[in-house]
Amino acid sequence: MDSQGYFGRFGGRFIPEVLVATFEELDRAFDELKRDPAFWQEYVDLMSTYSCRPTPITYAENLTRHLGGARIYIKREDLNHTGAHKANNVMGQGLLVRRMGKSRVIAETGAGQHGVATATMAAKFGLECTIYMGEVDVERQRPNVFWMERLGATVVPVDTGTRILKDAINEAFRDWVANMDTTHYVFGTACGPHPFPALVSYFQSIIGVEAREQMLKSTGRLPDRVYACVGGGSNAMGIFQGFMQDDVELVGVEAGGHGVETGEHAVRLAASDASLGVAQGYKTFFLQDEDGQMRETHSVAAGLDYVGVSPILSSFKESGRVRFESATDAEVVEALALTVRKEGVIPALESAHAFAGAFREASQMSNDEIILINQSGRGDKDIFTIADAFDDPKWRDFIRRKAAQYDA
Amino acid sequence: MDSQGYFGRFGGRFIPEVLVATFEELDRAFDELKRDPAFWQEYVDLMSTYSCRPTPITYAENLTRHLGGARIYIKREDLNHTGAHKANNVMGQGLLVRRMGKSRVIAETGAGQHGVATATMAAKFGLECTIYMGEVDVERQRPNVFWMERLGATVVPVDTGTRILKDAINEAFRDWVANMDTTHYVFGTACGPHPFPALVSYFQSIIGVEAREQMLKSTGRLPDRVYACVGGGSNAMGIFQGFMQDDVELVGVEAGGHGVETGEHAVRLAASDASLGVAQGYKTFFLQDEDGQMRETHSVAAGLDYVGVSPILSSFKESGRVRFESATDAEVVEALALTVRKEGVIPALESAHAFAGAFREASQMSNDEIILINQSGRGDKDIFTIADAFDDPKWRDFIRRKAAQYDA
Amino acid sequence: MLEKHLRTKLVDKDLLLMTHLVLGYPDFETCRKTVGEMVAAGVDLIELQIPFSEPMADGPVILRANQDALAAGARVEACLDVAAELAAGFDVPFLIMTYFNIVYRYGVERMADRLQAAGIAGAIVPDLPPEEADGYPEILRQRGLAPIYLFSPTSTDARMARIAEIGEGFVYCVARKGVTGAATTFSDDLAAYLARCRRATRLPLAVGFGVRERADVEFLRGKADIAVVGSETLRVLDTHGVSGVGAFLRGLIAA
Amino acid sequence: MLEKHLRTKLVDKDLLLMTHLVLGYPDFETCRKTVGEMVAAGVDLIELQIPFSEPMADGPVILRANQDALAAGARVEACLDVAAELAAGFDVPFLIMTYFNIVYRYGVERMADRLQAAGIAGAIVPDLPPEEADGYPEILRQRGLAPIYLFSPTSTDARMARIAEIGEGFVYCVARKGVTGAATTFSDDLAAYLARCRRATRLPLAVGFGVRERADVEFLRGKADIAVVGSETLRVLDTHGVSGVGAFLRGLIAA
Ligand SMILES: Cc1ncc(COP(=O)(O)O)c(C=O)c1O
Ligand SMILES: Cc1ncc(COP(=O)(O)O)c(C=O)c1O
Repeated sequence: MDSQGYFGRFGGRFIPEVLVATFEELDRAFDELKRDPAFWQEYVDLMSTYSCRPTPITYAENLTRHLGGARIYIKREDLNHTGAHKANNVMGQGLLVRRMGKSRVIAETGAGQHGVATATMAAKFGLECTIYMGEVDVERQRPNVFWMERLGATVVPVDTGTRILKDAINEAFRDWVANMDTTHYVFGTACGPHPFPALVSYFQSIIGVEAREQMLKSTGRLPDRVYACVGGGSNAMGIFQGFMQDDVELVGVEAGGHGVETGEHAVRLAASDASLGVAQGYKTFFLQDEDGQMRETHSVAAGLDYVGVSPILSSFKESGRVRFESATDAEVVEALALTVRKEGVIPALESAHAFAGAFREASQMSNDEIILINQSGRGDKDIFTIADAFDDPKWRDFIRRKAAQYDA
Repeated sequence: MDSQGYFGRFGGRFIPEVLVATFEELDRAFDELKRDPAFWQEYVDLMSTYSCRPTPITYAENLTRHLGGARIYIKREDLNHTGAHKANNVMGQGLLVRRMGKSRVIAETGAGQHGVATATMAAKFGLECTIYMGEVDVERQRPNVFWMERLGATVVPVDTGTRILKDAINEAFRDWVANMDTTHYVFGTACGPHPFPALVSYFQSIIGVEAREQMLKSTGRLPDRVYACVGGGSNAMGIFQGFMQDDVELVGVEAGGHGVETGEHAVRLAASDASLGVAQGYKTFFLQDEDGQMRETHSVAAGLDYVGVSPILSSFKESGRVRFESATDAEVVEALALTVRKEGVIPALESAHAFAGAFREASQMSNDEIILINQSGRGDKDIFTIADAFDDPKWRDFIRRKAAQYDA
Repeated sequence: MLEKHLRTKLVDKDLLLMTHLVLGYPDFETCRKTVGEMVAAGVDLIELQIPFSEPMADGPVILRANQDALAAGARVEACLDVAAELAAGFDVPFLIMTYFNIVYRYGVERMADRLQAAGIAGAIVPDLPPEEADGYPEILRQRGLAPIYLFSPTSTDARMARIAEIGEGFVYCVARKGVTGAATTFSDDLAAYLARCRRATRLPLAVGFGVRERADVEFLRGKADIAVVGSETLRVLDTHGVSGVGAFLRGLIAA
Repeated sequence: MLEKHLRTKLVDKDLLLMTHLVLGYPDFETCRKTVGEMVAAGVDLIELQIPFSEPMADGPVILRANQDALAAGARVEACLDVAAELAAGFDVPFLIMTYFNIVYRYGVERMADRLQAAGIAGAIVPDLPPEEADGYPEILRQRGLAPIYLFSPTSTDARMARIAEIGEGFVYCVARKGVTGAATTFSDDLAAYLARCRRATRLPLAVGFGVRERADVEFLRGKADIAVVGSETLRVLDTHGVSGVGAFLRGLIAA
């Protein structure tokens, strides 16, 4: 990264003048924190008493046997408090907010995971909290909205644009512009204007730091390949950072949706549908039309359904350090079903992309190779989506009866 | 405990002749396992790679300040894989099943937690799995049923009796009687015929063992009081065992339902509604009528809604070693809301009873006293129940829209 | 006393028939009539079950009868009154079958007194194994009541010997691993098991769980002393009414 | 060139008026008529926004106009055609306002050539701060186009100086921390801020964000050179149509 927040050609900070001072303040705070030798330990302590870090790695013995190739290990970010790696980022930013002395946080959320995580952090740190969430997502992810409200957050449904994650981001920036004195914007992934990609990756690196040590300890060596799903890129950045300097192949798996050829997907790096652009404050590959207008994206996983991608990952795409693949909705639901059945763990639909990508390759690998999959979150929160993906008639009946009960 | 499985006047083994041999086999397997010096470490290793033990203790700074009395710590069993302490028991019994060489497990479930945990263990250990669940609970807890089925378990709705937990237990025993050669019955709580109370408590003791060490490490001393909710009694036994020999007051909180005076509750030890009886294979306090027929019970928390209680806790009631209290549905929902809002953790409705009991007393205690609450599980799985308990109109609208969508 | 009565009967017949009903199901009046039909059909021994809310050893048919009887308001005291009335009115031995909690809540001695006064011959309590007896068999025996115990295919020889020692009247041999009312294969295995039971005790052997038709009864002839027809009687009562029970039983026994 | 034009105008008037519209909203024909009304009402300068799907610095009214224009099919090329046509047809300077991605995807040089050919006076790109300029202001300047930059209340004096250096035409002073279209208090604070802006640059000062009524315009007189009416014009267009815009603007300016 250069001093302007560029990773190769990607990144930077394309923001309205009114936000410049705020970002400079954030730069300073982040710099101080990185230089403070006590900070990382403070962060680790928080995560090990409030969440349950280190999260374990689990040997997936049954999947390994079933696929008959590489030995499969799973990094269990699903065991974090609030159920996903998002906790790492928000709690880190919570400590940052405390240092900056601000009293309010805002955040965007797509799947709702980051919103719940932020609202949780705000409750814990005693901060006011507003969450911006596309109207479409509010509808899809009501359970998360319910919890955010219980946690004391105000959830603002965003009815502009395509009413999803990117629109929530725009809206959060609008709030921030107006309230930057009191407010910190807790960005949810390794995207956005500098220093967010670096900041979020910094906190998420705890995944990779732990995973490297754990793999060495339990297998005596490093894995051959590491798989992570790629939405904005934070969980991937988190685990990849542990293996950056090693001879380990890093594989990011994007949302293939109904298939790259259908146009209904969120593949920015694994195919050539996306092009370089500048939006939401940073330069990266975006799914956009020739005019530069952002396109609609699709994924069964709300958290992967995003037009941009971490500029850091874009730079790794270009340098070849990370290989990018995609998995379709159908492959993902199948991988999810297999994982649940074989190992008794329920990956989030997002995380299931990493599993799908890994399963495709594991059987072609040899028995003494090792792969590590980042299970970024747990799927039990996605019950409404997953039950629909499985097209479960008993679930539909249950919902109908429940509705009838409310109407009575 | 004597050799017949009695704790004072409570416990024993009241089973049909056909099960005697099976229980004797179980006695032997459990004895061997307790005597095997390697076993506990095998168990701890499994729990620390598959779940994330040790689960942390969290200092509840905001609640402490808000209540203005004792310092409050929370033991975070909610961070277990599958979201509750139930995982400890099932994974332990999984290891036992492997030792016994059986290929199938069955279990009863009320809230669904133990069913999900057992189905998870069965998936992980490659065992066939049947879960018995009262029809009423199947209806209330559909999300859990959905997951059990995804995990490969067969869920059998029990339409006999009052169609809740106790009926599921009877049905599971009926299955076991017919299939004991191949099948182990994974009992879910510290109840049932000997050796189940001891067996389940043995695995759950990991909670207390950890908690004692953690409290010493982080506060330099032991807590003054430890609170746990009491359904069957397994999470309470789990944490209490860590402090049995210490000068620590142990408090079990039962489900007060609509109030002890209404008769609609599940208070077996904290009030005099229950009486000594023998059912479901053991002797303890049961909520029963004069004839000895079991009564209907009520609690907002499906997992506390049980007619019997651990014979070990009954003996502690009688010896005075544990104090028993109850909390009503209304108090529990309030305690839950406060905990979510102040600390960003979401206790299960069951666990919220322990919080309610503790909150009542914390403010009367002094600043240098310490209390420890066992958060036996997380509440986000209870969304259908909790949303109803909060009477959330937006949730109802969401369910109605969802139903309309399915009807379209 | 019960054993003696049975031995006497077994002089004339090589296989006796025991039937079962749940007191208060569907109501007491039907119970009375059903018992009348049973006796008229030639049944030798009748088991009267006092319903319990948690009948863990019973299968679906009897389980539901327990529930329905309770739902219809069958209190323990009323069941005992009816049992007494039946014992007075019909000339066959009656046994009380129930779960231990019913006895325990009533008081073991008080219950034994009551059964004695009612002219009941003995009691079967399937969830009270010998280990938990705690004076129960003695209390019954002191009052001339037979504490009936069970053998199961999984009982070891040593255990059977022990059970034989404290039991009286007869031994109830569970025909297979499973609850009441499901199908049993009347096979060589069963024959071997019954032979083992025979070696373990000098008490008459009753065989229950799954006896449904004439052939089952025939199979038992020579291998056991009493055939128990439980769930099937209830099924017939449900589908064909009281008179159906008489016809069904006559069909089972007719030479 | 733009600056010179404005200086000339400022000889006669002490406060100029700049209005804003979103190209293609609600359609190009309405845009043409609206510009006609604006010019007739005496507007001095018109900002034409090429719609973008992610207008992060715009408030709800302009945001929605962006979306609606895109939904109605407003392509970039068509917007530029219409801009050229308006610049040829009306005797006021036109500025293009848009987000950087539109320029970036079009190609910065290609866009600058196109604007020059279209007779546009300058461009405002609110999400392109000086740090990310990467040759952009020079490319514009080379073609006689004014790269307009912004000051905000949070800009330090040093930063203002730097911005003043690369900007041309005028400086757009954001009146408060917030997006377009919300209320601003025209207070002493604002006056002090504008005085600071004045010290930082010799370019004319435009003040935008929140100018809604006659009093706002009067407040700015003497403190700034150009009053910008953005969202409010759009609001009037939505509620009172094209002719309403004329009336509204005349009301604002009338001496
Ligand atoms: C569980 C989970 N995994 C992955 C993602 C994708 O985000 P990222 O690529 O930043 O990890 C999300 C986003 O919501 C998520 O909830
Ligand atoms: C989260 C949770 N806590 C507590 C209980 C009550 O059980 P026990 O008393 O055995 O801990 C349950 C039972 O389902 C549960 O799910």
